[in-house]
Amino acid sequence: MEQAEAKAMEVIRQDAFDAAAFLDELASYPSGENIRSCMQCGVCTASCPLSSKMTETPRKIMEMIKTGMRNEVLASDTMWYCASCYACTVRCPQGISMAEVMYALRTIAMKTARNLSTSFYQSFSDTVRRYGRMHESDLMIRFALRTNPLSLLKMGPLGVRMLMKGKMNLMPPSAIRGAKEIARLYDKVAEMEGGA
Amino acid sequence: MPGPKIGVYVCHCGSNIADKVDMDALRDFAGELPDVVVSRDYKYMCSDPGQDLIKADIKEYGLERVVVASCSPRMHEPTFKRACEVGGLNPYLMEMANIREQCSWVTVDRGGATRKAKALVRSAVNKARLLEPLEDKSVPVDPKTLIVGGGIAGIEAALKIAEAGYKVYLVEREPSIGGQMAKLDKTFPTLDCAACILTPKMVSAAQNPNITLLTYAEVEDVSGYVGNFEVTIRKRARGVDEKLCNGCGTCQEKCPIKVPNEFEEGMGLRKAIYTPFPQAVPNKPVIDRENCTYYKTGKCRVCERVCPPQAVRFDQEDEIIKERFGAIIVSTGYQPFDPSVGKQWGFGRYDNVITGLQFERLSNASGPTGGKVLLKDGTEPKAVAILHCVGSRDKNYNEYCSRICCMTSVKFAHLVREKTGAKVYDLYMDMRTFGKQYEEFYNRVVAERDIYFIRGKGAEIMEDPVSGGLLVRVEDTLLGVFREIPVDMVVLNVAMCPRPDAQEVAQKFGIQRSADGFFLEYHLKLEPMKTANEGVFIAGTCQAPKDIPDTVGQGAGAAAEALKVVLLGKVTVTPTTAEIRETLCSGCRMCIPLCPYTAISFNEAKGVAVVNEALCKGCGTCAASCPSGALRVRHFDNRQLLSQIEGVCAE
Amino acid sequence: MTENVTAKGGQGGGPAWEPKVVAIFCNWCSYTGADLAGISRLKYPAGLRIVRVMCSGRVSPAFVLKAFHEGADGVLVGGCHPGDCHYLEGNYKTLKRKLVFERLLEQFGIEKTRFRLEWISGGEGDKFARVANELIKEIEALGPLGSVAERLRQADGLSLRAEGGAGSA
Amino acid sequence: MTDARTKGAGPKAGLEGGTEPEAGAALKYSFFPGCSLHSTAREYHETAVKSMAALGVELEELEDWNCCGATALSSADTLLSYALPARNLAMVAEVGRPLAVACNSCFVTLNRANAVMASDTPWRKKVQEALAAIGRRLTRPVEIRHTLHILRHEVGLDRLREKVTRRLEGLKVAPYYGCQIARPRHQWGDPELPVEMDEVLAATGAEVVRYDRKTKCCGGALMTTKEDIVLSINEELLREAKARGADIIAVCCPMCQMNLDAYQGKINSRFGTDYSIPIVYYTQLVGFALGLDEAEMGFSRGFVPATKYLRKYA
Repeated sequence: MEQAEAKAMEVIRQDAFDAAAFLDELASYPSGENIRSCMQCGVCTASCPLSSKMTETPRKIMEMIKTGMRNEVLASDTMWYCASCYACTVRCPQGISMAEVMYALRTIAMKTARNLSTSFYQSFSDTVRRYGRMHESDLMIRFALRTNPLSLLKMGPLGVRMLMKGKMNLMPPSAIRGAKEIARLYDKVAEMEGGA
Repeated sequence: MPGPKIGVYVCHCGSNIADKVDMDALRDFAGELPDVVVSRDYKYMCSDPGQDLIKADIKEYGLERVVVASCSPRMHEPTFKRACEVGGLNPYLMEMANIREQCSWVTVDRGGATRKAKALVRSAVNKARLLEPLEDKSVPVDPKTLIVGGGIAGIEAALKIAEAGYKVYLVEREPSIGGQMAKLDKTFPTLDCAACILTPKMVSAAQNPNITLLTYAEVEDVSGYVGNFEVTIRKRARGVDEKLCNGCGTCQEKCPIKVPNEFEEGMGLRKAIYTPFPQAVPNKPVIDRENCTYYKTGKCRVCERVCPPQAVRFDQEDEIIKERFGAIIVSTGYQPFDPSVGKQWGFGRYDNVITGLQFERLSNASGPTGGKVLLKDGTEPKAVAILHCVGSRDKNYNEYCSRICCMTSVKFAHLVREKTGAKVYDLYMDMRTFGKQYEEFYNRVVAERDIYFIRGKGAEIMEDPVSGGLLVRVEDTLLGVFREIPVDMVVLNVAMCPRPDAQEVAQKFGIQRSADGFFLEYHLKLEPMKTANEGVFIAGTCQAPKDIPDTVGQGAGAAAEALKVVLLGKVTVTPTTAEIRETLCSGCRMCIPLCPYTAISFNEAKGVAVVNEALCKGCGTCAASCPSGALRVRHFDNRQLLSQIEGVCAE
Repeated sequence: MTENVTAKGGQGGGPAWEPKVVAIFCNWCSYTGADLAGISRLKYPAGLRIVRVMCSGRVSPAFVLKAFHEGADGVLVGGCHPGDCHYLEGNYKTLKRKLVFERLLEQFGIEKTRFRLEWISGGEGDKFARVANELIKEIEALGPLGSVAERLRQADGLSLRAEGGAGSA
Repeated sequence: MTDARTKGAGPKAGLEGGTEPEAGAALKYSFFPGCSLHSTAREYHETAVKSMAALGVELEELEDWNCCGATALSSADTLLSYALPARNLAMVAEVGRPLAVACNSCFVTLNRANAVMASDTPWRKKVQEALAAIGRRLTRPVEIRHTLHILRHEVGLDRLREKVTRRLEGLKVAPYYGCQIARPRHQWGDPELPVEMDEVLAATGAEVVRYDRKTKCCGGALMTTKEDIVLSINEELLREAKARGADIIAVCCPMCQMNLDAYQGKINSRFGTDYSIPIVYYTQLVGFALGLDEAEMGFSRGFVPATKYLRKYA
């Protein structure tokens, strides 16, 4: 009974506000500098084709950022729903690039989180590192191995049809000539980020 | 050779300066400068005790120069000049150092601000040392005032000046005075109809013998200065003899041509010969030559035939009026934001997405639907969405708040409920009901049935392709819920914007524009009607978005400003003009074509240039190019300015 | 991964050398714009100091040379926008003179970028602050004027002395 | 009536490889097809190159290009998401011709990196440092054009109309742009309701139906991770096209084509609908209208074949 009450309304004490650190962290990403100017109009939410599925709307995420709720923000599913369609960005009356903020949140979350989306993006990145280009079959296999290998079977029928339409190559792809360059680029970036 | 005795007065301006600049150090620094015999600091130099310090020191120390280090001279130069004069010192022997606007307010660190303040004080002391006494001159003023723009601001200003017994020319571009207010239906917060309160003022303006009403007219050119502006006005040909026309309206009835009526925001029709609305002042029609059949084909002339007093004049020509005015009031109003630039609102694409002004016309009893709020197909709406902040509070369009939209929206919500059975969805970001009785009005409307206030900015309006209805998308931000609201009418409360020709008008009248494009006042808070051009005042929405009460207030205020000029009967002319030191003049004549006022001529007998000081305005362009240094601008001469440059550079 | 973004305005210690810029502004537009920057509490380095003239047309080459002569690292002349001049066309005269200024500076080996002419209206406080910060940043990159000033001092062919200017100095 | 904000976007001055072609002269671009055009969207690749060639525009494939990184890299690693496309841009700068891109996703990603090269953020220097490690150099942004914009603005409608031999009279097409050709703001095109494809298709004689959802997102790669909602937003796209009476939907992005076409069956079974709307690239229609071989236009490649609507014009 007491517990239920405590859950119903969580009082956030004023001294729990520590937004500056999180805002500074985001400010180190592109377009993360002007988050403070968000005026909570909700245009981002109402312009978003996927916001109806999010547990927190994009606008609410902005308010959570502004009040320093880092853990809650990174645990939310909002950013994984962003399709990068930039509808929010071109309409934001304060000129905030919400799409870039979502990228920043994903990038921060990628370091610790593990879900369907992080697996997909990591698989994509790995494929590009290996071949210099993206190959659907390689990507899908990597993705399935990271998540649920059985899902490959589910994808089967579509894959077969894609093959028949000449829209997919089954053969292991050959890497681009500059594949070594790409790998070195990955290493260099990792080095620059690790060294910072 | 000892220099003149100088007193330096350093102002704290409360904490405005003292917080950033070390007052003790600055005072002591000033005291060490050559020729400075006394230096003091004080909390508020502009206060009476502050000024008294200066006056007392002039006597006690026999001060010959005064330097005040405080705010911008644009703020208090007159104050301290007067203090010196009262204290017995020629006011032109006072110099200011701007250590607030250009030092304490713009510098991050105290050390830098103090260093800069010292440099500015040294610079001012350097100049003060070289100043000379000058005497103001005055010239007579033409007692007429020109008012440009016949909306409620211009009408109000014209009436106030005329009622004080002074002559006014009221120039209006449209065929009738009345401006945007004439289009409105009910006005917040009292809901009295706009026409009921505006028409009497329009009629008074037309009937007052002190007011010369020039409608369908535009100012073409302005020259001269405060007290004596030379103005050229083009009164466009109406095609109707105003003296003969009795306003019977027969011509409009019989004219066969129909075109969209601008006054009805494109929703109704008018004829090619027309008055824009029934209460127009003057109630005399104009012929729209672009659409009139006679001007296109040379045939028709129906209006001419049916006119009982035979007032139609197809061959009438534009009339050019040249007049002299002592003061000018610019009250040219605003332009509603065009929402078709943002495709997300669907304006221009969906029939029943309309602007606030279009709603006013629908709701107005003399409008195209006779006061009924109807959809394009003539049926009554069942649900209406009202959007705030369309084109305002949005950095993609205009960053500023347009001030009137919250109240207008609340009013619309009420009018929709009064006139239809429709549900109303009012989508707001913040409800700004700042004026007298505004919050009370809002509270009354909030209590009405079936009006839903939703906190969120309307993001887009889509058509349901299957039902054809409109969908408004908004986040109900208080709940964190994405709403898609089906409606059949959307009212966009669009921003008030500067008029598209604001730049041209600003240049014509020598006024400036602020970053938002509106005309720039001399001081945002304290001189809202004055401009940088003395004798030219601004009033109403050409200065910034505002509601009717504030617009009327500014109209009256601008009238007071103009009366101040014409009542005095004379204006002080600055003595800081150029002079020629004949012994130095080589007679090269380089200065003569440089003068924009043709104030310099050549004395053939003496072989030297001559300055006509009545024409000279003291810009100094001539002095800057005089190779022999013969041309000298009083109060801004080479030695004074060079010594100032020395002052700001030294450490 | 955190970015070290240097704070604008150079808080704290600051560089040992602070560029000095003499700004000569017309009373009606640029000076008012500079006041507006203050009213809006915009920030720019303290090395920029403004001298007021009635019109940018008043600015003669001697003023610009004088500023460099006195140790300025840069000069900024501000006037009304074309068409907005309080004195009808003074700023056009300034614009014409710009070439003269530049050629003159060239003769003394002073980089062109140390001199700037800007149109700043009374409503453009933000523009003024931007220009001020930009110019100072550029001059910081160029470094102190130094030896050129020395050369200018020696080339005292032009009468740059303000007689009785700084008294004993 | 154009939006003031879009004016002057994408500064021309100072761009590398930015030579303004003379009207009527042959146009030549470096071409970045992107990974999709080599697999799922082969018909887009082929028809883009062929139809542009027929209009005097040569698209020369950038040698040894690499994946632009798409949204995946932007989500995984910021610096890499700039550095990967920047390698391509550096190679474009070496060739010295402006870059043509057909895929919306590549278009936005390459532009995003390009914008960094035009900015004075710390990212620019970092990208340059990363490129230096692989012996590449990029100092300034390069000029990037979407093939649709090249067709509309550089080839022009007059030239297109002139060259059309099969007028697609009576073919009702819904023009679907997707999101990333329009947003964020690029040099051309309204971010909400662009008209370039409408105009191009109208020039082929087709009847372009009104399509208000023309820049609504198809969900892109989220089909892999968020299938439920992505299916439903694609259903909405099909619903409007059908309501407006469109025979087919024309697209300019491989992701849009894939989601609307390959998943149309799944949408039908999920929502109980019976959509059968072919999804074709605008270049297929343009090439066909220009008289190119029908077989080469790949109308049968879609899961919902377009052949039956086009056979009659052959």
